[in-house]
Amino acid sequence: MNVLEVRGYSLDYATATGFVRALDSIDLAIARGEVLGLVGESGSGKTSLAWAIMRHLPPRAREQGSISLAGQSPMTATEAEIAAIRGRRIGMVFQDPSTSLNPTLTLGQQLAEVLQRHRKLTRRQAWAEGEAMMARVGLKQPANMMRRYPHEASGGEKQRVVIASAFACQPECILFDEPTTALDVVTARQILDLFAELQAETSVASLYISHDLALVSRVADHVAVLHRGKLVEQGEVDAVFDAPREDYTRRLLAAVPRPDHRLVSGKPAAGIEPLVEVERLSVHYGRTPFLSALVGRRTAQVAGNREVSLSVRPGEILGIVGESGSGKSTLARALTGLNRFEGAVRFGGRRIAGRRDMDRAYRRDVQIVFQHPDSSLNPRQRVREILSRPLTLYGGEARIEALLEQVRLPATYVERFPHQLSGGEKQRVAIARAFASCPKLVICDEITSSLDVSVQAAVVELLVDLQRRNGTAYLFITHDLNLVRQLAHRIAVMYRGELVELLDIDDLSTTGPRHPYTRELLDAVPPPREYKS
Amino acid sequence: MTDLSRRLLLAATGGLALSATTSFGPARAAPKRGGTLRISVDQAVAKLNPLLTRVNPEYLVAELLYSALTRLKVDMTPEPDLAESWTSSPDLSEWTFVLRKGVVFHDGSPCTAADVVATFTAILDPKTASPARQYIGPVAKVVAKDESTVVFTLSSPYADLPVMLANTCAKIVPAAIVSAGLARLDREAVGTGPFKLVSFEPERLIVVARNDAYYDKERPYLNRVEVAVYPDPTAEGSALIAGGSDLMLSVQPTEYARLEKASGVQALRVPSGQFCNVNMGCDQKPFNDVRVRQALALTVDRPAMVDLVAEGYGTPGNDTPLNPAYHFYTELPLKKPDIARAKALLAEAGYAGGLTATLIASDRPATRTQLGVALREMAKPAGFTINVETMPHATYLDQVWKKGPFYVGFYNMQPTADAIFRLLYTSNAAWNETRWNDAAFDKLVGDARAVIDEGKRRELYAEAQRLMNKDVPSIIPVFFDLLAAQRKWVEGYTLHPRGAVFRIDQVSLGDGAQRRG
Amino acid sequence: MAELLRRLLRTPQGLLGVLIVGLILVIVVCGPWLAPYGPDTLAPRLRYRPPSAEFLLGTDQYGRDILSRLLYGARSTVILACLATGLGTLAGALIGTTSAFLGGRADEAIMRTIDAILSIPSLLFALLIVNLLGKSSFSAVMAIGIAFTPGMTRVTRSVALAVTKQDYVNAAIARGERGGYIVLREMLPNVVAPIVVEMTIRVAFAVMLFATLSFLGLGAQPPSSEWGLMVAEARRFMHLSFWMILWPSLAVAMVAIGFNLLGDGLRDALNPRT
Amino acid sequence: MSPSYLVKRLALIVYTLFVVSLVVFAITQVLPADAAVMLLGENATPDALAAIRDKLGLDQPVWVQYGHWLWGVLQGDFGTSLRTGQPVAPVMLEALGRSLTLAVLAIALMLVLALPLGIIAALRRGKLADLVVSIVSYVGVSLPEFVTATLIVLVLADWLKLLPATGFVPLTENLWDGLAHLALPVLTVSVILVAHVSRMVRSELVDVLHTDYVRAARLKGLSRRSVLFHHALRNALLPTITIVALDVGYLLGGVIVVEEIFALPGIGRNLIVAIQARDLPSIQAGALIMAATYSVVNFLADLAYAWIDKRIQYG
Repeated sequence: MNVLEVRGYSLDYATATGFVRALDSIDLAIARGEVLGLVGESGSGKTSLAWAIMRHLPPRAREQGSISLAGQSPMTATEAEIAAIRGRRIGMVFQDPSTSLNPTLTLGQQLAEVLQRHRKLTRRQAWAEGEAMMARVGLKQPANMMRRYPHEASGGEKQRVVIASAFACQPECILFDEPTTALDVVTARQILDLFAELQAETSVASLYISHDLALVSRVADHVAVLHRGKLVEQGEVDAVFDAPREDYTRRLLAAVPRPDHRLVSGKPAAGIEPLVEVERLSVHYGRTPFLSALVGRRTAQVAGNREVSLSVRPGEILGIVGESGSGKSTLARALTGLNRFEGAVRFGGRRIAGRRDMDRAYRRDVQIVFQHPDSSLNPRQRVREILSRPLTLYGGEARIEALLEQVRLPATYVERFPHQLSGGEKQRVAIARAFASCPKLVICDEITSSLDVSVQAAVVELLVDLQRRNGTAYLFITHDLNLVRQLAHRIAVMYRGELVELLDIDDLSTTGPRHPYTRELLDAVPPPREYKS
Repeated sequence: MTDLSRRLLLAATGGLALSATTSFGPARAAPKRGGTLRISVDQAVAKLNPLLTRVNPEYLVAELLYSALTRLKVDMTPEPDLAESWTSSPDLSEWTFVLRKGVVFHDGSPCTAADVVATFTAILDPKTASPARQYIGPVAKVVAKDESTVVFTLSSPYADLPVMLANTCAKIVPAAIVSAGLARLDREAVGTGPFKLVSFEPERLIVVARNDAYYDKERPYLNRVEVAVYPDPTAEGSALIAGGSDLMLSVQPTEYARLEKASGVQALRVPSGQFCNVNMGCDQKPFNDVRVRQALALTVDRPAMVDLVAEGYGTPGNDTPLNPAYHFYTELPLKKPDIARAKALLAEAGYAGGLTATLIASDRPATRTQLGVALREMAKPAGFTINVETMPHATYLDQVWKKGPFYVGFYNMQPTADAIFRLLYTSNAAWNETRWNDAAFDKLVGDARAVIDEGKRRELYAEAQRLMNKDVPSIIPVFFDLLAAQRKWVEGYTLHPRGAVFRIDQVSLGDGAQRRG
Repeated sequence: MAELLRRLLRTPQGLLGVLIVGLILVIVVCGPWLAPYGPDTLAPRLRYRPPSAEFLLGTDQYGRDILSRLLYGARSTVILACLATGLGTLAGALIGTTSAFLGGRADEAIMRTIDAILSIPSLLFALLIVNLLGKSSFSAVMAIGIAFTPGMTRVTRSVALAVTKQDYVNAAIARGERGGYIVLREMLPNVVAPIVVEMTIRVAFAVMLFATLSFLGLGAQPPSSEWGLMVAEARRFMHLSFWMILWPSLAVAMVAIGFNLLGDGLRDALNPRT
Repeated sequence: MSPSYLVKRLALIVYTLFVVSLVVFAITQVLPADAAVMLLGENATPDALAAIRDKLGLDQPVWVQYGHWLWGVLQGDFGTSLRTGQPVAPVMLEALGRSLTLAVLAIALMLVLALPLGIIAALRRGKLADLVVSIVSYVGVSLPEFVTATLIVLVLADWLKLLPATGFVPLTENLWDGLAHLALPVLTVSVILVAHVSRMVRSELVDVLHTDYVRAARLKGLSRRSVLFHHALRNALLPTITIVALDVGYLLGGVIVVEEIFALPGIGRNLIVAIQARDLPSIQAGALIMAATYSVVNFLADLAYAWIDKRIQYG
């Protein structure tokens, strides 16, 4: 008997230009104790489906088909009835705990209110029950946690609270909307374990929405692949992974980075004089600025860098991994003169002790590409101006069209504004801008993390190609171990601002990591299962 | 005189009709005693020191708290106040005043000749900067002959001295305070007036209470007087209509019609010598040319001005500061607008192509600007291009007043022809605004001072008026009637044409009066 | 741009705002030609006339035609207000953007001082300045402009601060661009949108501030037919003719409402969420 | 709420006052019109002027004068008014008291009216109610105070004769009479405030209703009401606190007009008079007191803010 059943369900949104189809005749069912992984790239309609099931649709939505929860259809229910169903019989876990929790209410209040509402507990009972739940989802000192405000808890803790309130009333079905995407690798792993545990214990029917195939392959029994509002493929995880029928599925699977499947061949000539040497570089985010203190906003205590030393050889790809706040980006910003730092950088024989020393030559040779193309491209500037700046600054003779061609974008894009480009295209423009000055070193700061798997694959492939052609060295910063293992020559692991380990890619497979944190990191993301292509 | 009383009869309000002939104040059934009168005024009472008062509300308070030697009757002739009687030497250069006996200050100390002497010495001292200094005439020295006799010695003969001693700033203060420093009078009041100071909030409310030791056993009738400050005329009017106040000291022409209609309110009106004029610097181009001044004067439609500037509550002016409200007024044919003639005169003066000038008007009172705007339009056809520039009163006083070549003036009525002439138009005038400096005119005014014979004086002043009317040192297009309003239950208040005399001591409250305080 | 206009007209405020402001602009441009009479021709015998076929909105204390005065007055009223706002905005935008770009101590010093000045109520500030410069439309413009500057600086800075956090600014710095370029080309264009909104709304305030200054006798001076001044003058004649104060008040209110609506419309139009 | 923060914050207020005093002093120094002339008016004679100037030290260099003035202020002596000869500080403080009475009453009335209006408008977004509310508030913010005041006087005082048109009676003297006299000014001021704040509340609430956590709350099955009152409102009202605090600035300065019309001798009107009369000590004291009040109120607002929104811990 299926807990959740969606039959021939289609959803359209009314827009100025008529109806736009968001979901097209979806059929899926989840039985008790079963986990259905719903995979799709951004814009595929994952979230729309979630809203539809939660009955949280804008007035301009038009539906066909049926959704039924244990036999009854919430589609016909009144608002009051729906309110009674939500949280009671069908719960939801959201992507980002930092925005899905009310900043001005304690975690306890936000957990207890569900219990009061649905299980008609008194305030005191609810509080006690809440503490129990907190303990259940593995939070240390639940009593104290109940009294904390969201900003006083870590992302992981918050997500645990969200999960707790989702499970609070033992619903029959729970929707998980990318519950780990906003979290660190390690934390994510813990949350997944928690999920699996609770799932097994309560045998709730779960719909697990994610863009990450590898991840879904681990948590779900069944998987459904959503593409442009259509379910292209659905079935047992093994079946889908071993024998994908649709080529969209195949492409998705192919795009998933696999450590064993190296993208770069060979390694930079050893022995030769390194391109960059970072000598005991430290960055302090010590005092919160007077001003921000007055305005009351305390700047988040980001770990700086503590005496980081490393070197990059010409043409080498050095991967830097670590959880957010481990100081990866700080290092990148220091190297590009966006942070003041102590220690020194030796570049092309010159010793650079501070931002002052970063002259035009240095800036020309060291370029950076940022994580979010939307924010790294000025929305008010056309591609032409964006690309022309480095040329005018460093007087490269390259033509803008050539630059575009280099990143495989049509020359016609020169007159476009960033918002007229897709995410991938934007990132390509950013890359083109970085390469305009024919730099010796390009720092890639999480440049793929905001992109869909397939797009990410293409961008990575582009980078590799550029590296092969221009012999550019990369400082490749990412949190995706599998990806970095695919293309880095050496991997630097950062933790709490320190460089804890720097190992050669081969040693990783042979001798294996030495530092416990590195090990933890590796365990957190086992390589995705093989599939026959 | 007769002329004035006729006009007053026309505008008769309250007991004015009688007042002109008999003693000041109406004959009426024995007035009720007691009660509180609330008077509303339109400006703060900044100066409590009676020697330094400058504006009507301050005059009012000073008059409530202090007495002078003489005071003005409604016909501008003097009557006894602290001085019982006075005589002058035949040549009018020495005047002897006999003081009332047994008058005491609010602090109980007796008021004697010494105090009078001290007061006038203070007034004559430039450091005191008392306005009275220029008003009270050519007083050379003041001495006490005995406890109750004071002798004024003048530097030149002066017939009007008793009138001038009624000056608003010539109030008698204790000699002790004069010697100890007048600053004390900024905060407290020690006078011989009909009322004593209770509380003083310059911007809001001044309260005075009956002075039982007042020399006149009859008066005052009221127990208490409150002077409330209302900066906004409309609001002030509303307050009176709503019964928030009993007496509105002065009413804007624009408010008058409304108050006239309001029930329970009695609107008061009396013609006066208060006027608004356009001063022209006769010592510099272009106005040093008499033809230019005459031309401008010929563009003015005076009856229209009375409507535009005074809302009709006034009388056309004829370019002399005297009007029927003055004792020595001489009627001259009223100037009519004659654009053609004006053009011709301008051309003769060498401005055939027209003439541009900036007319400056202080922002207080608004009528100044109103006059400017009206003149601007009237003078246009004759080829005058006049830009009206309004500026804050402070800036005006500092930068334009007595210096500017072309600006709007505004003056209260003065008690005598001599006073107004010597204030504004003679070469030695206190405020020689036009720098007209006409020897003939000076002589006429000078001679008139030393003459006792009524007819002779009238002749001299008539000549002076003709001279001004012809030479036009300043254009005086309109005289204002003084306007005020009171609740019907207020009895015995008379609107004085001088605009600075109030005699609240004669006021009493009739039936139905609002209970206050 | 066309896109923006479409979004603008989609919201009721936007539509209404565009209509009203459009109408006002028409009056500003061709008011004098529409006016049946001269703005200051006296008619001593036609004073305080109620609306009639002859004088559509009646006449004032000088017998001048109120309609004509309004039509002429639109220019001074609106143009002056816009001028003042523009002035304040320009100054504010420059200071704010620069301050945000400089950051650190400099930014702090600037903003502390700006805040300090902000703590003087703008009307009081304007009063002082007008008294300083002498009363005239010009000094009123200056006064309001200056009085607006601190506020605009704050707004601009907060927006600019958000912009400086953007990576395209970082990219520019990493490229080694000069400060001038970064402020003018990278930051300002992105700061503009919110500022335009603030500006439109402030025009409304400017109109009212002008009126208020005139009411206190410090704004435009007679015989100007600036609307605020007309209201201020009419107050004294309120009980002789109600129309005199009614019409210019409505006019002022209309301008203010128009720009307020337009501003809010723009805000919605520029706001991705709606 | 660390003590170091409090110290910083207070230091800031002091700095503010210093800057204000500098600015105001600078302006007043160059105001056209000579304080001495103002003092003596039409009757100034050269020697009298000289005497006064000497007495006031007007002929000393500006910075010396400022020094004197500042030194006096530090000892709590704001000098005496050039106009009335009264000591400035007590007069101004008393006036401030009156203005604050007006302000407090106005704010109270405003809260009673503005919050419901704003909330209704936000909930009925785009519906008739919203339209009505926003029209009302648009008109409210778009009428200059002196117009609103004039109309209110015309209707309530002149035509209906409900309330006294003007004048001021200290509440201590006679509570009811006092309130009656304050009614119209308070009404006038709060018209603008209500308009302003209700719009504020509306837009804030609309924003908050779009946040993830409000959606999350709805999806937890909470009822509309509890989501609104328990989750949305408190967050929406936070910025309103700041706005109200900022409006106190307006209340202190902007009511100049209202005080003028209603003959309410508050600090605003005192300042106007002082400015017109070039009464420098009064101008400086008044501006300073206003700035001080403003800073303090905003300081308190920040504390309140921090108290409600636990995210903010001032370091």
